[in-house]
Amino acid sequence: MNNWLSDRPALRALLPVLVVLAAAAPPFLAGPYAVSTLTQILAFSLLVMSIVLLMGVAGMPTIGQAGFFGVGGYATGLLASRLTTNALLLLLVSAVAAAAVAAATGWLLVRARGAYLLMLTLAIGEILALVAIARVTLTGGSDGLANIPVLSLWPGLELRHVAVVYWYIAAAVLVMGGIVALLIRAPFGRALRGIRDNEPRMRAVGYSTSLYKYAAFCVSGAFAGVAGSLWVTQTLFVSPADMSFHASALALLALIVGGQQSLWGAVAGSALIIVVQNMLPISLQGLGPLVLGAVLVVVVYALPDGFAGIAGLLRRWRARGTGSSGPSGGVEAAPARRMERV
Amino acid sequence: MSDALQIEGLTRAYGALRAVDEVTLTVRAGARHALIGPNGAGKSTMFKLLSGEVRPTAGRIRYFGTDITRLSQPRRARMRISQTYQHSSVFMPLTVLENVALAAQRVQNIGTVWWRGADRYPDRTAAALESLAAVGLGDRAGALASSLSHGERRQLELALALVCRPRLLLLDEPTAGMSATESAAFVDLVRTLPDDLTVIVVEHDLDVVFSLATDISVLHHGQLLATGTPEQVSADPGVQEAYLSWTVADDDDLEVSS
Amino acid sequence: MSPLLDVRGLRAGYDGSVVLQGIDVAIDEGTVLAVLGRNGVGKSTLVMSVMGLVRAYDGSVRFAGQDLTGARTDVIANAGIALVPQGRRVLAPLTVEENLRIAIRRKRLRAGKIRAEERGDEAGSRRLPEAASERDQHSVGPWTLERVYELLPRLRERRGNRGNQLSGGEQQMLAIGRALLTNPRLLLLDEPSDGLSPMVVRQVADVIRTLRADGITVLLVEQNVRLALDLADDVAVMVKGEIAWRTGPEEFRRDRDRVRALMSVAGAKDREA
Amino acid sequence: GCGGSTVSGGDSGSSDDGAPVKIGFLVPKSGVYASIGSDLERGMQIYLDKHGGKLGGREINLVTVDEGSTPQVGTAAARRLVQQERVAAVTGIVNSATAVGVATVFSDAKTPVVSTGQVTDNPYWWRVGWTNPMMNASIVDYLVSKEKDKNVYLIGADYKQGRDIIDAIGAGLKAGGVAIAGTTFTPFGTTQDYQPYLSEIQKSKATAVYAFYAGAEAARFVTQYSQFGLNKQATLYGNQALTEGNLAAQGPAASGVLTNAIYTPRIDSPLNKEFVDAYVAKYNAQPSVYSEAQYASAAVLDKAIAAAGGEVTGESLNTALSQVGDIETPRGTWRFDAAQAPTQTIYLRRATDNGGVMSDEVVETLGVYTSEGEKS
Amino acid sequence: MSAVTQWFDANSITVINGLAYGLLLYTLAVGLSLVFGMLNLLNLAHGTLFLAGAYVAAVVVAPGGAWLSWVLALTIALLVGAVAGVGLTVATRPLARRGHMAEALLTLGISLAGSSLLLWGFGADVRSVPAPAGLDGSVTLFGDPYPVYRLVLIGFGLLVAVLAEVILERTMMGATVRAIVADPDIVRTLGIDTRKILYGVLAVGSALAVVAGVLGGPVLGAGPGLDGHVLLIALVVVVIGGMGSARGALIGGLLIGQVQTLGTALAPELAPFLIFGAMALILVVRPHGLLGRAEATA
Ligand SMILES: Nc1ncnc2c1ncn2[C@@H]1O[C@H](COP(=O)(O)OP(=O)(O)OP(=O)(O)O)[C@@H](O)[C@H]1O
Ligand SMILES: Nc1ncnc2c1ncn2[C@@H]1O[C@H](COP(=O)(O)OP(=O)(O)OP(=O)(O)O)[C@@H](O)[C@H]1O
Ligand SMILES: [Mg+2]
Ligand SMILES: [Mg+2]
Repeated sequence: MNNWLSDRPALRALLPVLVVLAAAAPPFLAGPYAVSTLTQILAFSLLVMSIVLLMGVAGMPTIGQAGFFGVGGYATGLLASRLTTNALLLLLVSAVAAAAVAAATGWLLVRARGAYLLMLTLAIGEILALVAIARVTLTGGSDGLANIPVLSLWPGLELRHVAVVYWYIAAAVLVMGGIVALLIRAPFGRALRGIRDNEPRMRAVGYSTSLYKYAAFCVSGAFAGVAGSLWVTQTLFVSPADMSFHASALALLALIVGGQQSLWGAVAGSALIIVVQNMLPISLQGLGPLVLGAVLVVVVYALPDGFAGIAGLLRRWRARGTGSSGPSGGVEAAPARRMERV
Repeated sequence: MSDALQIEGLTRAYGALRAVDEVTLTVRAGARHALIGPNGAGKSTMFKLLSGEVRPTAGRIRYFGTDITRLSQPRRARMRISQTYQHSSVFMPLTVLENVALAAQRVQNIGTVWWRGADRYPDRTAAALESLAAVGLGDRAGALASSLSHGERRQLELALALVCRPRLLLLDEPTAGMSATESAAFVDLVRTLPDDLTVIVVEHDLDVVFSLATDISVLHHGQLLATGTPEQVSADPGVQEAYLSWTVADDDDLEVSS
Repeated sequence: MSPLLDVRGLRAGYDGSVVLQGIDVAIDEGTVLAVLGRNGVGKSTLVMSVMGLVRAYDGSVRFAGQDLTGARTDVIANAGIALVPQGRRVLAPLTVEENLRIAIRRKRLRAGKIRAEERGDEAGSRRLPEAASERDQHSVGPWTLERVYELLPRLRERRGNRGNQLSGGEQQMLAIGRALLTNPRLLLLDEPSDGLSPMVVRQVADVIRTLRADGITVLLVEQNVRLALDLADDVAVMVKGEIAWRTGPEEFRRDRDRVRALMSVAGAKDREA
Repeated sequence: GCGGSTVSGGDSGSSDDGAPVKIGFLVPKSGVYASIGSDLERGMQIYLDKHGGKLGGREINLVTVDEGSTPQVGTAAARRLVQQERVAAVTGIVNSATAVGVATVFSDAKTPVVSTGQVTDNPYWWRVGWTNPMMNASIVDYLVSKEKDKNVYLIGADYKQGRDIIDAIGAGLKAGGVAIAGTTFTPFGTTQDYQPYLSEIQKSKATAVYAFYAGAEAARFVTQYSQFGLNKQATLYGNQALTEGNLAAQGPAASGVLTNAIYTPRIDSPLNKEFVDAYVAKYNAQPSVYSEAQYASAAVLDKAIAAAGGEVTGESLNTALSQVGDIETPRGTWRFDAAQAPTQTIYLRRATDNGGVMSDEVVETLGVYTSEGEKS
Repeated sequence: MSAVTQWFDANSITVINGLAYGLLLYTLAVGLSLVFGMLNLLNLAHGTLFLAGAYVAAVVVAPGGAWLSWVLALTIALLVGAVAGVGLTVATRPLARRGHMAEALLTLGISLAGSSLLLWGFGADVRSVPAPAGLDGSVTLFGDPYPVYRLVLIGFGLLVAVLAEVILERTMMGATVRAIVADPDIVRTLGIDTRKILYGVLAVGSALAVVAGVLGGPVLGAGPGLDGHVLLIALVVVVIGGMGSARGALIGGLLIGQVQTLGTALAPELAPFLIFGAMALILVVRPHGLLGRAEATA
């Protein structure tokens, strides 16, 4: 993908403009339900992107990310009725709150790896959800926090209309996604990748890998918190179910379906998960999980690298079609197949 | 000049086995110090103790006068102790260049930068390429580490260590698996390293040992059997007995290289 | 007599890339063939594709009159081929003893015994009754756990250690012992002297000589040219995925220019071009 | 419809004269509440069958959507009903967290909801089932007046509803002078083994236990209660959720469990007989409290749509709902009170083993209670 | 001293019950652990297999719990489990080179689909399973009634534990399987047909899950949602003990059994946090579980 972009500098300069235009268009083209579903997808995809950072890049699998999502959601919900309805301020507060909780729990897991790490994050997520259930007076307990006031961008501009909510969330996700992308490409992201691939070697080279992992966990927690805040901006409701294992698992699914290391994949994966979850129950009464399961099975077999791998598949298919062998032939052309670790 | 390493009573036990047993040793700064001994003598363990990968059971290590016994491995690496592994340990899914660049960016202190693309640091790439060229992997920069042959991985291993600009370089059987030509190139490479760099090398290839070493130490059952100049050590009867008493049918001295 | 191993026109590589560009190599039963060559020319690839671990695109592998082209690795192993892989690849979570025991297979050993008797090979059959009566009833065959321990006593000392708790050399010994315990007819050794101290190298050299005396065939990939020439009946030099020169050790020693051309600086230049 | 643009707006659902009225039916079809969901669907179906698929004389376009087992699914479905389907009213909704979460979605869109969900203080939410205060007050009154000498242990699932109910009952009993042997909450949805709690009850020497559980938890609790021999020590009380839909699974273990309920198939009235007969004929099962409640929802909507007449919008329906007056359903005749919930009769039932087949038999009538729990 | 006996008097039943519950968890988790640790396969369909077993029991076991129907249920469970295991092997084999995540995703998909098929086939109502005839009563233990069937669970759990110990630790079976996980290619070079063994392990692991479902029937019943819950607890047990270690699963099962019962009895207000708290605590101190080995994940 990068190749054809770098071949066309004009296109490359135009790309951000095109992306922004494309992102702004839906409310003009589609009905409110489609737009609000899209809004939901975008907010959710930021949660998935936070997992891309942690799992795809740093190799730290997590199934507790919804916990931080929930922390952000509750922070926004609780403060909206007590402090301010300024969406941006709440966004910031949510990010800080989630990062703080991640910082308070992250030290638990810098030593663990693989499935053990997965289970530790599960424990953290579940405990956060249980806290939300137990603090009934503050959080509304298991019924969740309802009647959250409508947020506003600035005095007078309420985030009430479906389209306005969409534009706000789309813009926020675009900015946040951009930051995540930068982070992945920057030396910091490369270092995380190195840790994923060979942590002992990174230590030998002089990286304090625990600190890096800890930082990755906190940063990713902050992004999850932002995602939670955006989510609540739309739903005006947050409940412990938003933080549960189930929610984390869905996010993880979206990640894998999308292709673990791609931010576009994260959006595509989120779209699939949200659409299956929201739409299928209607046409296929009660068989939603069955369809979701079947989709997963198909994706696993048909798309080894998730949606993000489609580009690669296409390229290879086209290359075969035109009869050209890979660049320069020989061993360099050998495609990589990484062994993923749970 | 001061000594690069002062090791006192260094011990590492695995259960009843003392892999390294009360070794007391001094390594001069700028030395090319070979560490030899039979299999399982504790050479690699010794390296792990020096690099901080393994904690000693007892003893102390001073590095240019500073006590580093309690310091973590990354801390020591940042004090410019570099190492290669006996069993190549590289970043398999990454390209050869990216492998080395990862180390380069740490040395250049840009490892924590998150707002600017890594490819926008020309120094990062330049340092990596330079190091790759030095070990003879310049033409493989774009290949994935996982597609390198065994010997090529050994070279990459060395490039990873060199790009860290070490002051103390620990090489664990660097030429194992390298062909005679690459071995010879390796010897040349070590010769061109700056004089103030201290190198400790574990080797079973005695040709390499004797063509490089200014000092030799012999480990046996975890204990230091002898240490001194190559002449002194090869004359030591205990060493002869434990290690050197070997020649394959000394029919020829076939030199493939140079 | 037809050769024990007969490789014809073998093309193989990884994920579509071609490393071996059509290799022809034959080894007669009971001989040692040394394969030499610079790093990355494809020696390991050759050995691995004989063992069925690297896919062959083209060509055929015949062993003892049997067509093993494209066969599963375990089938190839049971036909009587064993491998000491480069980089040892000991089974890290298993103890030394488990690493060795896992190689012992009753069924094949019985087959090995029959084979040894057919050949009228004294060395092979001689050891059978004794071993069979031993306390270790698994070890029916010329190579028994006991014998491996005798040969490589270091392994006995460390028998309870897990594979990843061994020193490099100890791992190499383990890889060799493990391959021997399958009692192969053809042994593929990929740089067996790698990481071994000179004394152990000598022991391994002795083992290879014994094997040869036992009528076992050996394909030896080595960087230690001295060692290789000392043991080999035949030498093959590989360059860029092809066998460039097949000769005897004497001839190899004599023709230094050619050796230099194929295995050193010239080769390197060639690669850079 | 799907097309069009969000920006150019659109309003809540409306149907002109004669055109079918769109009603959203939000019921769990997957997950742990699926069994209650199917009870709701059956109740609805029986009513529609009886009225030729019409409500208020109008064709009904019933849009059934899966509520799922979590509020996320539920809220998304709710939004779909409002934004995409533009329904005139909604019925169903089982999960209390979902009910709380979706309430504002509907009230913002001015779409009335007729549901068993316990949402209060919302002008668009009409409760047709029970209310916690009425259930609590009736059982408390019974215990205080008839079983004053008992030493009651309170146990319930640890979630909002569970805590509200157990706390209210505890307070009521205390006020009535009944001894409380202890109070415990068990983790909601994850407790498989109640032995540690049962052991505490044993130790407390309680002579009666009030338990609040529903669904699978109720099935397990009641079964284990008797496995550990507690049924010989203390009478088990609960509200209808404890046995409703679970008797088959609980089997003989449930014998003697006393529950209060707003409905039982044993109620003697022509309408109930007709309802039960139709239900048994169609589904070969006895209707549950949930089936009856959904039947009642349909009856309420029927009357309201008829009253709204002409163009049916959410707002016109809501106004009509506030004026529907007496509603006749299998449980009896009742009407909405000021809190938009029924005032109605509560029954006490005992689970009885009729040679292997379990059923809840009415023991007595506890009286008529308002939605706020006042006996009238 | 008397404080101790008093304490024991008060909690002995709870301790015994923790043992029964713990051994049920062990029976459930040991298969997951073996598959997980040995094949590096995160089998997220394990809970679904358990639930399938519970439904087998609910359908097959006759009211009153006639012995013949119990035997039949167990036999069917074994068969179902073995077939499912083979099926899972077939399904996951093409993914072996793609690593754990793909396999986990696949088994998750299978479990989602499987659960909704079970819901569709058996309905949403909770089902119960009668204990075997004669074992459905209670005995008096320490002065209080205790269900006999739970004592049977203790016996069965111990039996499985002993079998696992003998087969895995005393024979080369366990070593071979571990070896296959570490480096299947090398094991094949030793002449071992790794496919057969992979099939075997998954078949046995899955059969254990289904059998555990049958055995757990009289305690937990069968109903939607049980599968997910059970999977979560099994994962906790496995991780606490260390993946791939049968002994670890035993310790993990016993520990969680006590945490769930004794812990709940002693600190009821902390009950929801106990399991995950215990797991987090153990993993912080021992990042590879109590008996786990570092390589299992590395
Ligand atoms: N983690 C461990 N646990 C137990 N024993 C160990 C461990 N690591 C190493 N050993 C043992 O310590 C001894 C020394 O090992 P070491 O790797 O230092 O030897 P070495 O001198 O490098 O040998 P070689 O030349 O064969 O590489 C060996 O006998 C080895 O078996
Ligand atoms: N797994 C792999 N994937 C892709 N390419 C590979 C792989 N392994 C080896 N190669 C490539 O194949 C070529 C031959 O490798 P091979 O390992 O056979 O060389 P070799 O002769 O054994 O070298 P050495 O002496 O270093 O062991 C090399 O160029 C290497 O880069
Ligand atoms: Mg070593
Ligand atoms: Mg090789």
